[in-house]
This record gives sequence, structure tokens and C-alpha cells, in this order.
Amino acid sequence: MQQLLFAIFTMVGGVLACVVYFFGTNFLLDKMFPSKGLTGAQASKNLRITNAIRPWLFMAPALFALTVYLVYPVFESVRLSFHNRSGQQFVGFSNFAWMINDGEFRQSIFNNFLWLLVVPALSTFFGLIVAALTDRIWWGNIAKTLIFMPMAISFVGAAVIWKFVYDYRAEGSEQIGILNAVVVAFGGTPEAWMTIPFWNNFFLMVILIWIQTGFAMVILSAALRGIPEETIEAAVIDGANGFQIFFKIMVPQIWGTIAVVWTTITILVLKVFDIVLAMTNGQWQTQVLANLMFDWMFRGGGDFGRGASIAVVIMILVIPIMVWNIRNATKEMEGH
Amino acid sequence: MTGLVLKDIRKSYGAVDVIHGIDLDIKQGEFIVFVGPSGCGKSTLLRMIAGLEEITGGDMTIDGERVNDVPPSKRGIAMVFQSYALYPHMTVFDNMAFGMRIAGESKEEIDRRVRSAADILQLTKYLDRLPKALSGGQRQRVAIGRAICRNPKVFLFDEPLSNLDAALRVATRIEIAKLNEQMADTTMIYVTHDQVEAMTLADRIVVLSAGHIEQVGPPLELYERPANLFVARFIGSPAMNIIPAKITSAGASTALELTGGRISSVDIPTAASELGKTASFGVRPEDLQITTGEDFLFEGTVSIVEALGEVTLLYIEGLVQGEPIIAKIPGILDVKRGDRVRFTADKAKLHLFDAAGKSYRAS
Amino acid sequence: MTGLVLKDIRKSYGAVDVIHGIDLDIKQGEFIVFVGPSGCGKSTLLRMIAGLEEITGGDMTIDGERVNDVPPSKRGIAMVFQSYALYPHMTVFDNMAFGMRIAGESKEEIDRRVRSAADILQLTKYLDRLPKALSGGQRQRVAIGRAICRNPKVFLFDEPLSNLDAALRVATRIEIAKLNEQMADTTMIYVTHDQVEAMTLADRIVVLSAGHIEQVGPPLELYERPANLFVARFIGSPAMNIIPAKITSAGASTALELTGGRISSVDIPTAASELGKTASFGVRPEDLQITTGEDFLFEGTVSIVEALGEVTLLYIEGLVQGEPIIAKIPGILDVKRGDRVRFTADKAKLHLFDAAGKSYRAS
Amino acid sequence: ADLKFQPGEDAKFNWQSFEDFKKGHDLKGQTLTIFGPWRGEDEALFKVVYAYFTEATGVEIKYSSSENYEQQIVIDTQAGSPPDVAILPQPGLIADLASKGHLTPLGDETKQWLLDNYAAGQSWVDLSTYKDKDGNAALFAFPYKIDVKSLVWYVPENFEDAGYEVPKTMEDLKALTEQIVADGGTPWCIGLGSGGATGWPATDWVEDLMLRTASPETYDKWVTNEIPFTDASVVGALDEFGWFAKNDKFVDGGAAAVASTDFRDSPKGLFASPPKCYLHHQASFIPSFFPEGTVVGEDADFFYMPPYASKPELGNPVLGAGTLAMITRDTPAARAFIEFLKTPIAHEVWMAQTSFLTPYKSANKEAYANAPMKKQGEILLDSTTFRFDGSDLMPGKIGAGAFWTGMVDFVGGKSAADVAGGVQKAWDAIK
Amino acid sequence: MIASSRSPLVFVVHLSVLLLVALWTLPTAGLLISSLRDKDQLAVSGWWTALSTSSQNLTGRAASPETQVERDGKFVIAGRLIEEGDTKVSAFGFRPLQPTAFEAGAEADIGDGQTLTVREDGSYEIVSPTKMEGTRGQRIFYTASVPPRFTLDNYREVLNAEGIGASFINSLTVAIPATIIPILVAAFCAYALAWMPFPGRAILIAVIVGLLVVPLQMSLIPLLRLYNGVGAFFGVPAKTYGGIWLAHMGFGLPLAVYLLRNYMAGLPREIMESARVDGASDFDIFVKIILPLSFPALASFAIFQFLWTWNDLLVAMVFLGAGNEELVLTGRLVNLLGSRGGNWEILTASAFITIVVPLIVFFSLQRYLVRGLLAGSVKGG
Ligand SMILES: Nc1ncnc2c1ncn2[C@@H]1O[C@H](COP(=O)(O)OP(=O)(O)OP(=O)(O)O)[C@@H](O)[C@H]1O
Ligand SMILES: Nc1ncnc2c1ncn2[C@@H]1O[C@H](COP(=O)(O)OP(=O)(O)OP(=O)(O)O)[C@@H](O)[C@H]1O
Ligand SMILES: [Mg+2]
Ligand SMILES: [Mg+2]
Repeated sequence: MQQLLFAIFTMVGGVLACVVYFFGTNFLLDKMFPSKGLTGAQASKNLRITNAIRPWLFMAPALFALTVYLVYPVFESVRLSFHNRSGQQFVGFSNFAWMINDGEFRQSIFNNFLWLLVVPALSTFFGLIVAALTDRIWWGNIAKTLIFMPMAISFVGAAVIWKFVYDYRAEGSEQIGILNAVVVAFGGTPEAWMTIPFWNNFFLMVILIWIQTGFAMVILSAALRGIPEETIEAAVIDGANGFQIFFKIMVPQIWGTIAVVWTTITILVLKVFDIVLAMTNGQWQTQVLANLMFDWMFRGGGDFGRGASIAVVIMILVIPIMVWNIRNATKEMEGH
Repeated sequence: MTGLVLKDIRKSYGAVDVIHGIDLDIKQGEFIVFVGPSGCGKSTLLRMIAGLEEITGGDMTIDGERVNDVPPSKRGIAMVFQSYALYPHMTVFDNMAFGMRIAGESKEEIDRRVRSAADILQLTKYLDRLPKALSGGQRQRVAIGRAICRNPKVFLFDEPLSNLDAALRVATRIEIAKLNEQMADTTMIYVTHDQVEAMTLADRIVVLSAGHIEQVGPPLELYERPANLFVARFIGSPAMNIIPAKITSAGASTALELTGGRISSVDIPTAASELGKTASFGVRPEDLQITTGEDFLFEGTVSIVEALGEVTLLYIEGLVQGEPIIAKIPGILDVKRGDRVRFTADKAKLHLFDAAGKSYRAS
Repeated sequence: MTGLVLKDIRKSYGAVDVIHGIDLDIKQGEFIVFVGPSGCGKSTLLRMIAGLEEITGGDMTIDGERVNDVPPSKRGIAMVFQSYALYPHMTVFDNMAFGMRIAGESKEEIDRRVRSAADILQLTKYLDRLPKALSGGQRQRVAIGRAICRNPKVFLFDEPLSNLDAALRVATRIEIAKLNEQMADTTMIYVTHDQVEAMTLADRIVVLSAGHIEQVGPPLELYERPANLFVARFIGSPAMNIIPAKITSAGASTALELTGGRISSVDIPTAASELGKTASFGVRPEDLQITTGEDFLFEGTVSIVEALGEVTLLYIEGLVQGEPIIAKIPGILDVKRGDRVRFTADKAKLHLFDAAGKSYRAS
Repeated sequence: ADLKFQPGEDAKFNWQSFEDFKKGHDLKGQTLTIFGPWRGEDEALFKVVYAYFTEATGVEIKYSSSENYEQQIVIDTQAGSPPDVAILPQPGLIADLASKGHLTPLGDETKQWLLDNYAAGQSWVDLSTYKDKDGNAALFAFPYKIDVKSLVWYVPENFEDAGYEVPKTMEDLKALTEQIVADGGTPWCIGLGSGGATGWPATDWVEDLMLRTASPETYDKWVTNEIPFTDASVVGALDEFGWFAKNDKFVDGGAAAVASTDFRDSPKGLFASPPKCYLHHQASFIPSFFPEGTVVGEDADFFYMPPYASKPELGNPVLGAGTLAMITRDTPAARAFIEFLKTPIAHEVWMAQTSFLTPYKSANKEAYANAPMKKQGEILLDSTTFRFDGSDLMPGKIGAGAFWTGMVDFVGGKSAADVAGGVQKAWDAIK
Repeated sequence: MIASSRSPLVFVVHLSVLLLVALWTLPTAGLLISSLRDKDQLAVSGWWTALSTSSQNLTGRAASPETQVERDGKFVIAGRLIEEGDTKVSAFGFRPLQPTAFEAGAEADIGDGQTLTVREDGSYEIVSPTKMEGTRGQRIFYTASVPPRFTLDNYREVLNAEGIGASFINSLTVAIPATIIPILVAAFCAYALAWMPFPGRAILIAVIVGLLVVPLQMSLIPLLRLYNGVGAFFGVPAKTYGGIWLAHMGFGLPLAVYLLRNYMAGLPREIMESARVDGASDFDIFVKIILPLSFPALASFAIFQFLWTWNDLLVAMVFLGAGNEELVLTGRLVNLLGSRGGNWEILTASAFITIVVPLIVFFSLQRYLVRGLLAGSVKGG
């Protein structure tokens, strides 16, 4: 009971503090440079001053948080990547030199590219298909909820679920993993899916696709609904069938949103490590950069230098996406 | 060939009946215009013809073949949407070629047909542009071009000009009229809000109201002999002035007592049984003339004068409850607000409707 | 009070000049209408007056105070946007009260003003509705009501009626006219594409083209004495017929040789120096009459007949390169396609422009 | 606090040690944060133990744990917010913490105490001695709670039915293996699956066999890579393991199943009907994964993984694992807690529950909750050599990486030499 | 919809959605069914067989000889192998290698003149001419057809675990403000980036997109060090709820700002201008116009952010600590698994317990994900 009161008190307090900041600073700003009810030169001068200050008031908490929680660690990572395992001694580029020569790192880069190719594409693809198809059926919302559900399952749960799916029992004994059960039912021999090099990467990717499709679906479904119905009807009259309408009329029109979803998932893929950690921990040649970094960072006491240098590589990989977004943002700004 | 036949066509959305049984016979090559107030079901009817809405009841035949269950692309129709509905990601050429590509026409044939349509619509210069780089009028022409390329038996237009500005509207209207001439065998069905479009383009106008047909006929017939009050008020702009009246003597010519007390007579025969009944007396603003004589129809104080140059509109308020009586007098007048003016009108151009709104003349 | 004064107002977006120096003096209480082709800068000018667009050059004063750098809310203006721009999540009442609430007016005052505005616009029934539950015309009225509640010195309208259907447009137009009367002290500036709106509402019309003013004047002056070809063609619908001509004799009255060879004369004086120069001869469609006599202006074959009931439009093609000549004859005519018809016109209603497009009469 | 066993009540407990400790330490009002690997049931058992510490000293204990304790302790020490006492099962990790200067030496007195009081004392001192920041070796950790890994589990009644005897030598064990095959059965259940840690059960096998084929010194050199992984002794041990695991007839499901069968599921074969196997090599914790209701000592039992009769000089080596307590922040309460761990009562209270073994000679064996535990405790006390799990002593990249994967590859068909070569290469890479 | 939707394509659509939904729910369904199963069955048979009666080889043990009674001069031990129910025994044996040697009801000679009979209903009887000795009962192997058995025990076990309730509240205390605060902060920032002109806007947007990729794990140590510094400076604990809210906010902000800015930039400009003419400041516009109009975007982000904070373990462990008082639900459940892991029955049940709250959030916010919020505001809207 006491804990509950405390919880409510902190929650209300925290949210209130945030609200108070925004209202308070704006109240102060308007008090310092009053314009309401006034007219004339003073009022317009004050208004101009407040207009110049206000964006920064609005952004201050966000910029502060971003700086502290993300920008600062980025610089810290870059610094650490040039230091030794305890982060105390400057070692130049030796961490990067080590990296290039490390077979596991090269394996991770290769796997990461596989992930980058497959996961964003398939998540977006399935998300798109689901979003498009469910719009046409009466039980679409139920279907959407079910497909969204993996997003709501905690990571622990997701790992359990897929261990169940991929479970392997020796040939002859009863399979409790559904995949092997299906294989056996069709007369095949059961496989230990997680241990088949190269292909096991794909079995891991399936998990992330399974989770992320819900995300893609929610966002793409909104975009699809924004397509003018008339263009679709026009295509129907033009004689296009369902597939042609979908691929030639609908998809091109929401290309922008598809790109956003794709970007978001791509970035997520670069960061993903928990799936690999839980399912194989990088064994059987399934290592990926984020997990490799995690490994070096924390395993056996941690090698911050090498961990950080891998993090730096991850961040470098995202530069093309960033450039692309800068371009888009400026283009959009011109339109404003 | 029999063209398009609608037989007791009905449409409901769930429990809401939107179309209440439309019977219509459209000959091949005819230009039909649907008019009616917003929400009366024009678009719905057009979309049913196109096959974009399911038909709840009744039969529709094109060239004698029942098409209720034929998909849109097999009905031999083409449609121009109110909102253009161009494919925003395709060039003008691709927009027009899309249907043919889907149908698997040869490259040469596609090229030939698109270019000939572009020629007609003066779009040749813009074939490589995307729709967003076109002005409103050009977009509309592309939409029409896309329809032309389908080489349809029936051409459907849903308020194609409503988003254009005045000058473009006139120009495109003339283009559609020409098109109609060039494609003499093609039936055209056209939905519009615009009086002028309806009057100038139609072979026959179909006036719809709340899901049923009020009157079908050539434009001038509707203008001169509206079958009922609804059509009378709907066709013509500004709308016909309606003055409540009482029939004071029936016969070959009818005498009326108008609200306000003036007695008038119209050259419309009425049965003796109508004597003493209330009626509506109608006269179009453009049929009113200013008079200084004693033989006037009514007299009133001008509340608003709108000089348009070519014509002048006079608004006389207070004569009829709620609405002003409007007179449209050619040229520029020297009438000011507050002036008292007397109006008269050619007897042949007066209208009389019974209490239910039916025209006495229409028989 | 001096009203609104624009002095050499300029606007550029980066390197693109959109407004090229506008000088305009608007008296308090005047109703000014901006017209001009799409993209000429009407909206931009209006938005500069509102303070929504920065002014690149020149001075703007309201009541003698320079307002170039005064934010919108301090200029004493109210604006009705082309696209209503209602707050979708607020009721009609809240939409109208929003500005006053921001200004911190008392509850009673807000209530009083909103109700009075709603009364004027017949919105009292809808005060509790959200915008999405209103029809287009009602939404437009809410937008106007919101502006009224601000009690502005200057009222700005950007094509407020452009998306309404014909009937609604007429009704709302009349409401705006009434409003103008009730708020006699309020200056109104109104942007429109629509001829009729411009002619009926304006005290003065400002014709804009490509960022500069072509002519400013009362509606009928613009109609009767357009200063140049641009205005002549822009005001009036259908547009004035323009026929290339050559001045064959100058003086108090001018003789012309029209394309096609007919000789005509107009009662417009020209200087001797103009002799032999090419000119444009103009006549409005509604000023043309059919004649069977020999004293005709020109003769042509009718290519299209558009019978609107009230008037009939005749299109004569081939006389002038590219465009048909249009005649607008009152009533219903018995002219058919292919008929040869002769036209004449009242000499006082003819127009003549020099090679640069300037009217010879305007001096 | 609530004490599970009331002081003075049960004679099998050394209550005197408790009273003595109580007298010497009064730290009322202080708190002690302990970070440990125990969660779930183990956490509850540990709670019972430290309740006595609280009772004696008045120190309030805040215990926390984490699934990712390994990573958590790195973060906490690195960020400057370590617990007072950390208890960890990984010598490699402890070595790292020591080398970064995060640990407080426990002093010579404790070292002497271990030599005197723990069976095979030198083994424990060696295990607890690490190099500090400056490269000087010191005793940093106190071993507490040990698991014995040199155990082979079986079902006595199945043995009875089939007429098998518990082997006393490795030669016997091999003979028994062949005997079972000859009888139409499958002798072994081996499962290496453990998610991200797949492969580790095989490393226990290899280490156990290593201790039985090579000297403890060789073992020590092996875990520090003073002799390469490719050394004949190591390859020999690998091949010994291969003799058991890579023979399709010897393991349930065939050799292919070994790598992918989960180590938690693997022992269930012992209890199937008909039995899928008769023998299972695993540490003392495995009964938690036996079917519910299995009574150790009756339904299932274990025997000491026997040494080779041909190598009597190696004695009775025991492979084990365990947790070590260390001071990560030097406070009086932390010091007192280490002192508390030296009292017999701190051992006996846990012995009297479950899953706790100790080499502490003064702890009363009778305090063990049941016969099997006592038997395991005796194995520990009787050992002539105790060696900590080698893979835990190796650097994380090897012991929790290359070695594991190598073993997976090994049972997958790779030769012992190839596997050893691969692991050695990985080891070279991190030097 | 379009009239042609009656074509056979519709069936294809239904079918494909059904297939996709099946594929997507199958793994979860497996989890759900598993969580309801008996924990011993979980590991030996596939969850899809849970509904069918399965034939299993089981092992039982007769009561110990101490319970023998003398009857007709013979010594008898009787009892039941299984609870009374639908389970049927078809065969039995007394040697592990011949578990099905005898049919149910048959009399097996188990040596020493003793006989064993197991009947179909699972009752057994050992009859011996002499007094039996020992304390352990005879092992009996039998084959039984076991009907599906479901139990809520797994859930009971998880829910009854000590501290679950407190952890639940802790999780809420973390997740609710960690969802609301970032949304508020991000919304203000997104508005400034979308609609307020100031120098360097485009660069700022790009930087925020770039920050999307910073790996969380990277930040932990520098941040915790910072926390400790700040905590020590002010003499307050370093691990507080405030700290973890801020951490969640920091990590969630880039995506929030990115998504919200995209959405807000799409709102009709005229509404903002209209408000400006009405005299509203940017603050008024934001609070009174933007916020209500951005509801769909706010709701979708709220769903995602809540999911992350609720399901998060790492950030909570690091910034809140792993002590008993502050443990969040995910942490508590993971601890429940015991140090050796592998309690699948607990894993499965707890996965479903944690899923409940996010699903409630999803359902309650889903209805705000409607379109048409802008209806009536602008032409064509
Ligand atoms: N999906 C629908 N569900 C229910 N009612 C509908 C639906 N679609 C249209 N309606 C109703 O059907 C009636 C006819 O609509 P329709 O679009 O045909 O009108 P319209 O004559 O084209 O009007 P407008 O001139 O405004 O385009 C309207 O009253 C409308 O409310
Ligand atoms: N942000 C901008 N950047 C560059 N050019 C612009 C911008 N906004 C408007 N313009 C240009 O300024 C010119 C005037 O635009 P404005 O909107 O004022 O035209 P308008 O007269 O209102 O046209 P319409 O009648 O179509 O509304 C157009 O040519 C337009 O392309
Ligand atoms: Mg319509
Ligand atoms: Mg404009």
C-alpha cells in the first residue's frame, strides 16, 4: 500500500515536473517580454524576441537528454576506441588494426550485411502485405492485432517462443519443436537448426522479422489509408488486377513511408544483439556486430577499447542513412 | 444497338436507401447529364454504371447484355473522376498507357493511341511530365485522355470541371463538346453541379433528387417546361422566383391572386376543380422586365443591386417570406437601393404549379 | 483615418521575384477585390498584408503605423483562408471563441460576441458541432464568423467561396455583401477567381498580373473602360472577342481593317501618328447582335451553339486564328451549326487597343 | 531476523562459532550490499544463511542479482558504484577485476586460514590468488559454496535390473559402456545444448578426463596456456572424450544429437522407459532437472568419475566449480562478512538445506541435509587434488567462446587436432 | 469497396491473411498452450499434441512394503498408479527394458512367487506368498493413454512468487512516466523542428536521425559514471526513478522526435497560421492545436515506448539496480528462473503475464490511431 502511494506520488511528481517546466518557462518568457493585450512597437518587438527564444525553450529538454544520453557516449566511445582494454592508455589505431585481422569481426560484418539485406526488406514487405490485405476484410483488425502481438512480447518471452520452435530432438524421439515436427511429418530428418552455419543466420533473422512486421504494419497501414481511393478505382477501370493495383499503383504512392520504415528497421538491425545473444551467442558463425561489441565490452571483465571500436564501426555504417535523411529533410524544408 | 438501359436500379448502404429505383434508357451516342443537389445520388448512380459500386437491385444492360456482375474493366466504360485520380508516380504518357499495358497491347499500338489522344487534347508537349508538374486544367485533360485511350463504349464523367477556374472551365467544356462530336458513337454520361455545363453539353438532362428521377429531357425543355417545382427551381440561375398564389378563376387561362394582393393571369389551362386552391406562381429572373405602366406583375423595393456589367441583378425583399425576388435585367441600369420598381413579364413565360409542386402545363 | 497603404511592396522567394512593387491606397471601409490569373501573386499579397509572409521590400502602413514588422495578431486583421482552416477538434463555438480566449477576454464578452456573430451568419443551431459535422457552406460561414469575432480593422478573404457549389456560392456571397454593409468601418480585401463575386462585391477591383497591378477601379469602370488588353480579356465572361486590325484612318473616330477584310469604324479618337499601325479591336460577346442587314461587323459560320435557355452562345470559328469568336445573344435562338450569321454591335461598346495592348480610350 | 534453525537447538550445528562471531562484531545500523549469482531458489537459501550474519552483527544486507551478473558487475565496478561484496563463479572475471584494481586483498591471515581449514588447501589458495593492478599477486577471493563436477549419474534400479556394477576405475567404466551396448542398450546421455553457452558440458568432460590423464601441473599450464592447446596431453583428453561422445552406439540419439540436445533435457533419458541411457556425466546441480519427485539416492544416484587404474600416481582428482566472495568496497561490514564465512555455521546452515558443498574440514558433515549431499561432500574432502573448472579459468574469449564452439565442432566430426588448433589460434589472437 | 471484390480473389485474400496470421501466431500459440501444460509434459511432447490423448510410457512405483496387508494368507500391496480419471493403462511391465511385457489386467510373475497385476484403470496389486521386505516400492512401468491435461499451476507459481506485486508496481512506476515524459518532451521538440523557423534546423534533424543508431550498451558505463558523480555531488542516491526515466527518455527520444516531426510537418499549415492570426503564441498553438491533432502519432509512439520500457531489463538493471525493492517485473521473472535457467514452465507463464499490460495499452490506445482527425478543418480534409 505504502509502495503504491509512493509509486503514484513519484509518477505524478515526475510527469508534473516535466509539465511545469514547459508551462513555467513559457509563462516566464511571456512575463518577461509581454505582448498580449499590448499593441504597438514594443509588443511586436517583444513578440519577435519571444519567437526567437521559444524554439530553444521547446527543444531544451530534448537536446539536453540527447546530448547527455547519446552524444556524450558517442564521443566517449570514440575516445575509448583509441585506448586499451581498461580505457586508460592511448593505443592509437591498434584496436582497429586488431579488428580488421579478426576473423570473428569479419564474420560479423558479413552476417550484419546479410541481416541488413534481409530483415528490413522482409519486415517491410510482410508489414506491407498485411497492411494492404487486412484493409479489405472484415476481420482485418483482429488479424492486425495478432500480427502486432509479437511486438508486445518481452524479449525473454520471444526467446522462449523461438527456442520452442527450433527445438531439436534426436532422430527417432518425439520432436517438441514444431519446425522439426513438420519436417519429420513430411518424412525428413530433424535438424538442429541453430547449428547449420550460414543458414542459421536466417533462422535468427526470422525472429526479428516476426517481431518487426508489426511495427512496419502499423505505420504502413496508416500510409495505405492515405492513398486516394480514386486512383485505385481508376486502376480497376483500367483493368488492373489485385497484384497490379498493389504493386503498380499503391506501393509507388507510399514509397516515402516505406523508406521511413525501412530506415528505422535498418537502424534497429544494426543494434540488434539480444536475439543472437539468447539463441546462439554468436556461435556456429552467427555473430553480429552488436553482439560482438557486447561480448568485448562486458565478457570476462570487458575490453572497452575493442568494444568501443566495434561500436564506432556500427555508427559509421549508419552514415549513408544519415546523409540520405539530411537530403530529405532539406528537400522537405524547401517545400515549407 | 440499344445503348445503356437501367431498369429499376436500386442502391442501399446497409439500411440506408440511396437510390430508389431508377429507370432510364440511354441510346448509343447520347450525351446524358445528371444534375441534382448535393447528396442526391448522382455519383452513386455513375459509380454503379462503372461497376465501382455493387447494384443492390434492378438490372443494368449495356448493348443488351446484363452487366450487373461484370467487373468494371469488362464493361467497355471509361471514367473521369472528379479528383482527376491520376497516378501521381507515372508520367502523363504512362498514365494514359496504363490501361493498355495492362491489357497487353503492343508497344506500337499504345504509342499510337496515346499520341493521338494527346494530340486531340494538346498534351503532346507534356507527355514526359509527372502530374504534379501540370496545372489544374492540364491534369484534367490528362484524366480525359486516359479515358479516351480506353476507346470506351460509354464515357463517364463525374464533375470533371468542378476544380478548374472559370476560364479553364469554359475551355475544357468546349473540348468535351468537341470530343462528343468526334466520338459520335460513344455514349457519354456526365455528372455536374454546373448549370451552364448541363445546358450546353447535354442531349438530355436527368434531374435527380433524393435518389429518384424528377424529370428527363432535352435542356431547353427542362428550362421552358419544368415538370415540377423542383426542376423549375433547379434549372436556371438565379433560380426561378416562386410566389405563392391562389387560383381565383380556372379555365383556358387562369387568374391568380398573388401574395401581396396583385391579381394576375397566366395562359395556362386549369381544370375547374382547381378553383380556390393554392398554387405556386413562377417567373424566371431573366424573364422579368421593368415597367412603369400599370399593367405590372408586382412592385417592390430594391434591397440589393448587383451590376455585373452585362446584366444587373435586382433583389427585392419582403414580397415573399424568406427569399428575395430576383430580377435579371440586361445591361447597366440606373436603379439604386431603395428604389421602388415595377416588374412585368411575357405571359408565355410564366409558370404555374399546383400545391404538390406539379406543373399545370406539363400535361 | 488613412486605412491601408502599400508603398512599393515587393516579395521574393530566394531569387524568384513574385511581387514587383505594388502601390495601393485603401481607404477605411472600402471593399477591395484582388483578381488575376492563377499564380499572379494574389494570395502572396494578401498574406503579406496579414503578416504571414515577410515583406521583402517597401512599406506597409495601417492607420498610419508602419506594420512591416508587426506580427499578425497585432495588426488588427482577421483572415478567412481559402481552405477554411478550422480547428477540427473544437466546436463551432470554440473555433470562434479561440482568439478571444487567447486574448483573455471575459467569459461574458466571449459569449456575447460569438452569439452575435453566429446570429448574423445563422450558425446559432450549430454552435456545439464539430466542423466535420457541417456542410461545406456552413464551414465557410464558421470561418467567416471566426474572423468577425476578432472585430478587425481589416478583413482579409482568400477565395472564400471557391469550393462551394453554385447555390451555396450565391447565398454566401450575398451574406458577405450584407456583412460589408453592417461593418461599414471595416476594410475588406477579397481575393477571388470568380467574375461575379468580383463585380458584385467590390468597391474597387485590383487586377493583378505576374506580380504587378494592371488596373485599379470600380467594377463597371473596368468592364466598360478596360485600361488594356489584359484587363479587357480578364473581366467579363465569356472573354471579350479580340480581332487583329489595322488602323486605316485616325482622328476623332478611327477606321479599321479587321482580319478577314471588313472595314469598320469605332468612336474612339486616335492620334494621326497611329495611322497604319496594327491594333486590336475588341467587342464583348454580349454586345454582339445578329443582323441581316449589310452594315455588319463581321460574318461567320457557327461552329457550336450553346443554348442556355436564358441566353444562347454562338461560337464562330475561323475568323481569328486559334480562338473562336463568341456571341452571347439573349433568349432562345433558331440558329443551327453551320449557319452563316452576320453580327453587328453598338459603336459605343467597341474597344480598341494599340499594339502594346493599351487602350486607346483610356486616356 | 527470522532464523530457520534456532541457535542452540540442533547439536549438529556449531552454535559456538556463531556466538563467538556475534561477540566479536557489533556493526549495528550498517548496511552491506552483496551482489551474487544466485537467483530463484538459491537466492532463498542464501537468504537463510545471511540472516545469521544480520542476527550476529546487526548489519542489514541488501542482496541483488542479475541474469547478466557478469556484465552487471563490470558496469558497476567500472562506473564506480560497486557492491560491498561480490560473489562470482568466474575466476577469469575475478582476475580481471583484480587487475583493474577493483578488489581489496584479503590478507595473509585469510590465506593461512584456507590452507589450514580447507581440504586440498593449496588448490584453493591458488584459485583465490590473483595479480593486482601492479602485477603483484595477492589473495583476493574466498571460495564459498562448491560444486563437484566429477560425478556420473545413474539409476540404481536399472543397474540392478541389468546386473551392472558401479565401476571403480576408468577401465571398468569403459568396459561397462561396451557391455551395455552389447546388451542392446545405449550407455550415455550427453547433451551440450545451452543456448548461447552451448558446448560447456563437453568442456567439463574434457577437464575431468584431463585431470585423470595428466598431472595437475599440466592442467594448470593448460588453463594458462603455458602449454599450447595442441599439446599431446590436451589432444589426448579430447580423444578420450571422443571415445565416449563420438560413437553413435554409445550416446543416445547418436553423436549428431550430442551438440544440440539441451543439457537440461539430456538426463531425462535416464528415467525413460525403456531407459534411453544408463549413464550421465554432470555436476552436482543436475538433480534440479530430474523429473519431479525423483529422490536422489534412491531413484537416482551418482558415483565418482573414476580414475584410471593405470595411473595411480594421479590419485583422486576432483573437478569442481564454485563461487568466490570478494570485497569490492572495503567496509567493516564487508570484512566482517568474510570473517563470517570462516565460521562453520555459515557453511552448516546451507549444508542443512540443499545444493551446497564445502571443503571446510571443520564444518560438520552430519549437517548435510541428506545422504547424497554428504556423499558428495566426502568426495570433496577425500580429494587429493581439486581443480576448478578450466574453462572458467581461461580468458572469457576462450573458456566461454572458442573452447565451447570447438567442442561443438568436435562432436560434429572435426578431429581433435583440428579443434585444438582452432582454439589455440583464437588464444593467440587475444594475447 | 469495389464491386469486383466478389471475385475469387477475395478468397485468396482471406486465405493469405489467414496463413500469415497463422504463421505469426503459431509460435505464440505454442507458448500459450505450453504455459498451460503440465511442466513434465512440456519437455517431452510437442505443444500441438496437448489436445490429443497421448500414449505414454510412464514409470510408477508401488507403495512401500510397509503398507502390505495380509489377505487370505497372502500379502498384498494395492494402490493406484494414477489418479482416477480418463487415463487408461494398456500395458505394463516391471523391467525397464520390457515396459510393455504384459497387457493391462494380466498377472505378471515378478519372481519369488510374487505376482503383479495392473488393471486398465491404473490400480495395481502385488500379491506375495511371503511377507515382503524393504522400504522402496516395486517400480512399475506402464503404458497409458493420457488425456490432455491443462493446469494453471505455472501461473499460480509465478504469481505467488514473493515480491511479484511490488515488482509490478515498480515496473509501472518506471514505465508510465518513462512513456509520458519523453512523449511530451519529444512533441515539443518535434513541433519546434517542424514549424518554428530557426537557424540550423535541418542539421539538427539530421543529427537526431543519426543518433537513432547509437547502441544503448555503449552508453551505459559513461552514463552510470555520470550518475554517480551527480549523485555524489548532491548527496543523493545515484539510482533513482528520476534517473531511469531520464535514461529511457534519452534512448527513446530520437525515434520519437523523428516520427512525431514527420507527422506534425504534415499538418495543414493554414490551421497554424489561422491560430497565429488569432493571436496565439507558439506555446498556445502547440498546446491547443498541435497536441490534440497529433493524437494518432502520439498514441502510436506511446505504444512503442511503453512496450520498450515495460519489457526492458537492461536499462532498469543498470540505472535502477537489481535489489529486491527496486526490481522491475522483467527482472523479477528472470530471477524466478533460478540461476541455472531452464524452467520452461515458468518462462512460458511469465512471458504471458508480462504481455498482458502491453496488450491492454495497445488496445486502449489503438482506437486513437484513427484517421479523419483533420476532417472538416480544411477543404479536402
Ligand atoms: N458508403 C456510404 N455509406 C452510407 N451512405 C453513403 C455512402 N456513400 C454515399 N452515401 C450517401 O449516399 C447519398 C448519395 O451520395 P452521392 O455521392 O451519390 O451524392 P452526389 O449526388 O454525388 O452528391 P455530390 O453532388 O455532393 O457529389 C448521400 O446522401 C451520401 O450520404
Ligand atoms: N514558397 C514559395 N517559394 C517560391 N515561389 C513561391 C512560393 N510560394 C508561392 N510562390 C510563387 O509565387 C507566385 C504567386 O503565388 P500565389 O499563391 O500568390 O498566387 P495566387 O495569385 O494566389 O494564385 P492562385 O489564384 O492559384 O491562388 C506563384 O507563381 C508561386 O509559384
Ligand atoms: Mg458526387
Ligand atoms: Mg491563391
